[in-house]
Amino acid sequence: MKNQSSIGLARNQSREPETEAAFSPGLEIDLAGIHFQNPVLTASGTFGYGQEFARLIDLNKLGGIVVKGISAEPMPGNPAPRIYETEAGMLNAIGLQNVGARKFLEEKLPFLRTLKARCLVNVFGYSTENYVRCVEILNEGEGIDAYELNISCPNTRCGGMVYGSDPKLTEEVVAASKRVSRCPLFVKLSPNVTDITVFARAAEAAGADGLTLVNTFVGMAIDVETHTPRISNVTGGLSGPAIKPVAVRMVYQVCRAVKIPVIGIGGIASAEDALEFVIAGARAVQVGTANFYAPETSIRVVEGLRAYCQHHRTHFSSLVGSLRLPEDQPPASIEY
Amino acid sequence: MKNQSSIGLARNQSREPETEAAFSPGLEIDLAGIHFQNPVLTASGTFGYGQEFARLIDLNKLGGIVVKGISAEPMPGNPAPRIYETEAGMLNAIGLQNVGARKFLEEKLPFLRTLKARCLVNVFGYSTENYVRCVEILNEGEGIDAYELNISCPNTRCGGMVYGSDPKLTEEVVAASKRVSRCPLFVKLSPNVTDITVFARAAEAAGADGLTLVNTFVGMAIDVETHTPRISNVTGGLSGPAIKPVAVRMVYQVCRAVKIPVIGIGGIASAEDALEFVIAGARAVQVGTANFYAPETSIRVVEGLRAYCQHHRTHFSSLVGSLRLPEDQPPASIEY
Amino acid sequence: MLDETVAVIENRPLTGGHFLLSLRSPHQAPLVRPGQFAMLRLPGHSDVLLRRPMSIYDVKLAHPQGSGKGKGNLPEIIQLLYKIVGRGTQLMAELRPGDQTEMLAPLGHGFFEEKYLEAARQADEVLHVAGGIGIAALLMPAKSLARAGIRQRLFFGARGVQELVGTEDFVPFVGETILSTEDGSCGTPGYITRPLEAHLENHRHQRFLLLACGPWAMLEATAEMACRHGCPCLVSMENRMGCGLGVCLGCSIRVRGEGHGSYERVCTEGPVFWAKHVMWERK
Amino acid sequence: MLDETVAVIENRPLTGGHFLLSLRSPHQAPLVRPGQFAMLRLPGHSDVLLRRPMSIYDVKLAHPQGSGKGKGNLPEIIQLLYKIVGRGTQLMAELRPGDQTEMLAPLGHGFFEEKYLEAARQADEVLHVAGGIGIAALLMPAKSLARAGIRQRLFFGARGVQELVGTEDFVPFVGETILSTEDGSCGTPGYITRPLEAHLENHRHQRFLLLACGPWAMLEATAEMACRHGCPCLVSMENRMGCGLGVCLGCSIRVRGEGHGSYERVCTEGPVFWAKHVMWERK
Ligand SMILES: Cc1cc2nc3c(=O)[nH]c(=O)nc-3n(C[C@H](O)[C@H](O)[C@H](O)COP(=O)(O)OP(=O)(O)OC[C@H]3O[C@@H](n4cnc5c(N)ncnc54)[C@H](O)[C@@H]3O)c2cc1C
Ligand SMILES: Cc1cc2nc3c(=O)[nH]c(=O)nc-3n(C[C@H](O)[C@H](O)[C@H](O)COP(=O)(O)OP(=O)(O)OC[C@H]3O[C@@H](n4cnc5c(N)ncnc54)[C@H](O)[C@@H]3O)c2cc1C
Ligand SMILES: Cc1cc2nc3c(=O)[nH]c(=O)nc-3n(C[C@H](O)[C@H](O)[C@H](O)COP(=O)(O)O)c2cc1C
Ligand SMILES: Cc1cc2nc3c(=O)[nH]c(=O)nc-3n(C[C@H](O)[C@H](O)[C@H](O)COP(=O)(O)O)c2cc1C
Ligand code: FES
Ligand code: FES
Repeated sequence: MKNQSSIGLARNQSREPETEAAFSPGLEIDLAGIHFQNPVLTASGTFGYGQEFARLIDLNKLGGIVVKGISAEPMPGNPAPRIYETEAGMLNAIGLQNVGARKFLEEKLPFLRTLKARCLVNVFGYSTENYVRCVEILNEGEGIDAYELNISCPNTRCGGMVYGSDPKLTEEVVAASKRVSRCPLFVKLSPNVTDITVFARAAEAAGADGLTLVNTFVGMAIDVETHTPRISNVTGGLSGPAIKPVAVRMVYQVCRAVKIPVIGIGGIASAEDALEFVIAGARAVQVGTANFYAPETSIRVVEGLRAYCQHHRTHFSSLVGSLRLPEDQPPASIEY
Repeated sequence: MKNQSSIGLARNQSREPETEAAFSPGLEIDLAGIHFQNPVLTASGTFGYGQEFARLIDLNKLGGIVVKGISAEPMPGNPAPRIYETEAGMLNAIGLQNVGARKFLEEKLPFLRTLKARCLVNVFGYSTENYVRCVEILNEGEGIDAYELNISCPNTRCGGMVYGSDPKLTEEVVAASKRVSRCPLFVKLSPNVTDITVFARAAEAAGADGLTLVNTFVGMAIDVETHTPRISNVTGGLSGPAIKPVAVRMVYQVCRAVKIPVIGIGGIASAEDALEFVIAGARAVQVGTANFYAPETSIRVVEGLRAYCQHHRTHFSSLVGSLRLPEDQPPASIEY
Repeated sequence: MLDETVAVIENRPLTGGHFLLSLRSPHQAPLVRPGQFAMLRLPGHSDVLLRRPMSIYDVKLAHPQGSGKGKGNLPEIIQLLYKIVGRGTQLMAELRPGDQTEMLAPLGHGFFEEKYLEAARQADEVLHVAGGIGIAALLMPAKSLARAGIRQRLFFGARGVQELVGTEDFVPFVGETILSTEDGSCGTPGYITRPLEAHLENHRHQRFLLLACGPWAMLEATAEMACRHGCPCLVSMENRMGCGLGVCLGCSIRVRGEGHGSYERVCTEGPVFWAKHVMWERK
Repeated sequence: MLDETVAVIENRPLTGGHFLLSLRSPHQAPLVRPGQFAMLRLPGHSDVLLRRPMSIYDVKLAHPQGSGKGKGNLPEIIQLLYKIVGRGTQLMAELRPGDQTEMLAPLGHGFFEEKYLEAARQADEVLHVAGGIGIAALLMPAKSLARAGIRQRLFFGARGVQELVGTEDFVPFVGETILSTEDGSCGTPGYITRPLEAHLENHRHQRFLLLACGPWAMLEATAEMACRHGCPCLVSMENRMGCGLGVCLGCSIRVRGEGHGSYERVCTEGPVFWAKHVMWERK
């Protein structure tokens, strides 16, 4: 992909390694009171329960792992086909298949607990009570560092209302979950809204300790020979490099609207991609779809961030939100 | 691009040409009382005023040409850089540079009038009065077949309100423009909204004769070496193959929500892409960004649609909205 | 399972848009068991973002036996037999010797978990049933069953004679090969399930194990037939795959389980399943 | 201007990541005028969606003069001189003889509209000022001015000696070549504007026409200097381009005009502008 040929990152290699190694890039960060050894996490639904990647990469080099969305009860998921490749992206409608909160605690958490990477559990439910119920079960586990509330999920079963696209519901579910939560709470926002800052502020007001954005964009693809949708659920979530520009824009907007930390996500496949989110204001990033086709991506991003900071003799923290605007430019005016 | 290797379209070539030529694909369509020789138009802002392509393709083979957005007064546009390439897409913030309605009538329309392709004029303004004023000037011209109201434009100068993201304003500007318009009025919707059907219905209620969707997605890209936005306007509109899945989904939703005809647009680069929009419910399509890198695209789409109809012995009209849903599937439930 | 950058040794065109791709992969090749698959990446193409799943057709020594140069006779080459059907396989066809590509392999359980082997040992004859490019999943099983001295027969159907690729590779391992083509250009005209049915009918006294790979409809028909004749049947399933690693859950298919049934991942619990375990009704 | 599928004849690597690409394009080559450019497409790569603008370095006969095989001596080959700076140029570097690519050419006005030629005829000497790969825009103008008997001198600056490509091609056409490098590896150390300034200072009595192509900062400095010395100056501008056809309005730059100034398209009104016409303050 184009970003791998980053001039800045490449130029780095011609410098003296000694001088650069001496400089501390300060990749260690604290978010919502949690300490991460670096700001690179793997995204929910794209990294399983971590163990699946143990044979491919050194999990102890990651900042954190966000596990697949967990619900109070196990869920079977949608019929096949569930995924479809699009230009520079993919659609998915997995249907929230997961082992359920109890089984997660028993079978998956013990392994995750042994890692240096922080463990964040992505949580979803069909109703506010359902979210609360899931958090309550998970509270019993040892070794969960934070929850990430996925409020960009099913709409049909809650009478067409989507938590992530109604600020009132957002506030309600975040407040209720926060009340019972034993650990810091991140809220993962949907990008399928007119003004994402409204939802960011609603989550902040309700007590969220941080925000993750973005989740996938609702899309669809059609097989023109059979006249059927490419995935059984008709619509699915678009992820991958295709969505990065919109995700960066939303992170930029939200970082100006709230005080709590923001984790940026959407199409990250290289350190340069990650830096776009950081310069836009994200304090950490998540790697999603890239884990599928290039499992070493998250490690490459960690190393690339380190090399960038060393090369530029910058502390990571001073990169956050370091976007320089053209002088007479109103921030984020939108014209075509 | 992947869609060029369409199996269905390729298979066609091995059939007897005679039998297929005998079948009429019925590409001629009527939309809002206007007759088009085929359902393929070129999109506003991507085809100049038509004449620029005269040396490259046969303009008389097009269904229609939508000219670059015209305002009552000429506009200079934004400082450079105005465009940036992203993965399978591009960002643009041209800043609505145009020659103004009067000069368009004098200098550009006379050529367009000589073509078999229908001439649609994309209109924008900074206020309802401004839209109305532009339509009034254009009304004086001979040879305009329809207007396409671009309501996905500037927000800053109207106090942060975007016509395309406030259903009340949508209704107001459409109703006012329709009142003065001498010819059918299409309304071009913004995809940067939570529920596009709300805006589709608002436009329909206000008297729109048809809808065009989608316009570009607001995105942004950052140069990580200079920490500056890649385009001077900070944010820009994302177009190209990357957005196609989201555009198809929106066309699908809107076609179920309104009775007026819908023109589908977003990332179309082949006949197969166009067919996705048609099967989702679009009665016609527009080719945008592809005109830049492959100027013959629109002609290829016309020919590909014809070949598809002949191969399948289908009338074009029976393809419109022909999506077959999985049996027990609620339409457009959205799950990840 | 390893993720490696592997080099193309040969990419031989066969008939009907099929190719045999040989990749040098000394670390992965020795790990391969019959029925496993690989995920191949075509880097630098963000319009072919995801890796493509391909059965491992065969593994080979770098130097033919007897040349004495093999590293303790461990295989070093992985072969994939594939057919151009879309953009990814088109790009595969453009690979030239010396090009590099990324491969995740070997993946999945394959045919020869202990429980499957047990069923093979109890059978009088193993019947391979291949539809089209499904043939690619069956050569390694045929080889290893032959090594175990088990009698085998190959039923192989395709659209036309151009698609009947690889048959000669099976000759040393299977007693008989029965071919069919839909266009009648070779063997029995029609689907391969007809000669298969005839064979099962004519040998009611024998115990068969069926190993099938091919299009869904063929697998469904084979599964149904196996059930009717009381034969155990293993199917190698295909489905779109996002990762091949068991994490995206994109490849899940419906299997029999409690309640409304449950899902299992083709890449991890499969690609080989007992035919009876699969819910064949497509929803 | 035509959109054609053209075949790669040669893609010769030069120093410093530069390449000289020769394309067979018998329809386009005869149309090219000095200073025009082409838009090159790398089809099949949706992550390099847009075409890349490249100056036309030279046009050549298919068969060198005297071989007697040329079609009435019309050029058939278009040459592009380029430098790898990102993904698109990287892909260009991977083109091999026989590969095909799509090219839109020739585009833009070039250096030799009548009004520009007039200025050249009135000058005692034309000074070419090239910064880095900007050199690519100047060979054809140098050739045609030489043919018109106009005295010329080349000022060519780059980062290092590796980037000073193509100088030998100018030898037959320019009286003298002055080189400079930022790292001092060849010629005067520092920017090329220093020896240029010295030349202007030392020849105050002469009338010059400047033709400049290179990075924005160099063009700005050259324009300012030309203005100070009262010399007419033509600059060949670069900007990101979406279409090269004048329709996307993506390449517009600020030029002097009524009111707050106005914009003109590099691809259509340019790429060559009078330096005085350009608004150099970057906003
Ligand atoms: C476990 C497994 C083993 C396989 N082994 C082989 C093999 O040995 N040789 C071989 O030629 N093919 C094999 N396939 C199928 C192969 O993966 C697809 O043909 C390939 O991914 C298509 O890629 P494409 O980009 O060329 O096609 P695309 O442009 O992606 O699609 C073309 C058509 O193929 C269908 N398709 C795409 N991906 C898959 C998939 N994963 N499974 C089924 N259909 C698909 C699409 O729906 C579409 O109709 C195997 C698949 C699986 C799951
Ligand atoms: C009229 C014109 C003539 C040109 N002639 C030549 C030539 O003869 N030889 C040559 O090597 N280059 C020439 N260029 C520049 C060339 O077009 C860019 O280097 C090329 O498009 C970069 O593509 P890429 O994919 O390799 O880089 P990208 O990955 O797209 O970008 C790499 C870097 O180059 C910058 N860049 C990208 N496109 C352009 C552009 N169009 N203009 C300026 N900077 C750009 C980007 O901002 C980025 O910093 C010319 C440009 C113009 C406008
Ligand atoms: C197959 C798949 C499954 C996903 N499952 C979840 C999930 O369970 N919970 C969640 O919050 N996000 C889920 N996501 C969204 C990702 O975490 C991420 O927000 C999104 O894919 C955008 O990032 P990317 O472009 O880097 O993939 C899923 C994404 C994919 C592709
Ligand atoms: C450079 C550029 C300029 C555009 N200008 C306009 C415009 O003036 N008015 C308008 O309604 N849409 C404009 N658009 C949007 C397109 O008409 C189209 O809606 C959008 O690009 C999505 O289609 P595509 O992906 O096929 O390009 C412009 C798009 C681009 C890329
Ligand atoms: S392919 Fe991802 S879980 Fe099987
Ligand atoms: S590049 Fe599109 S107008 Fe100049």
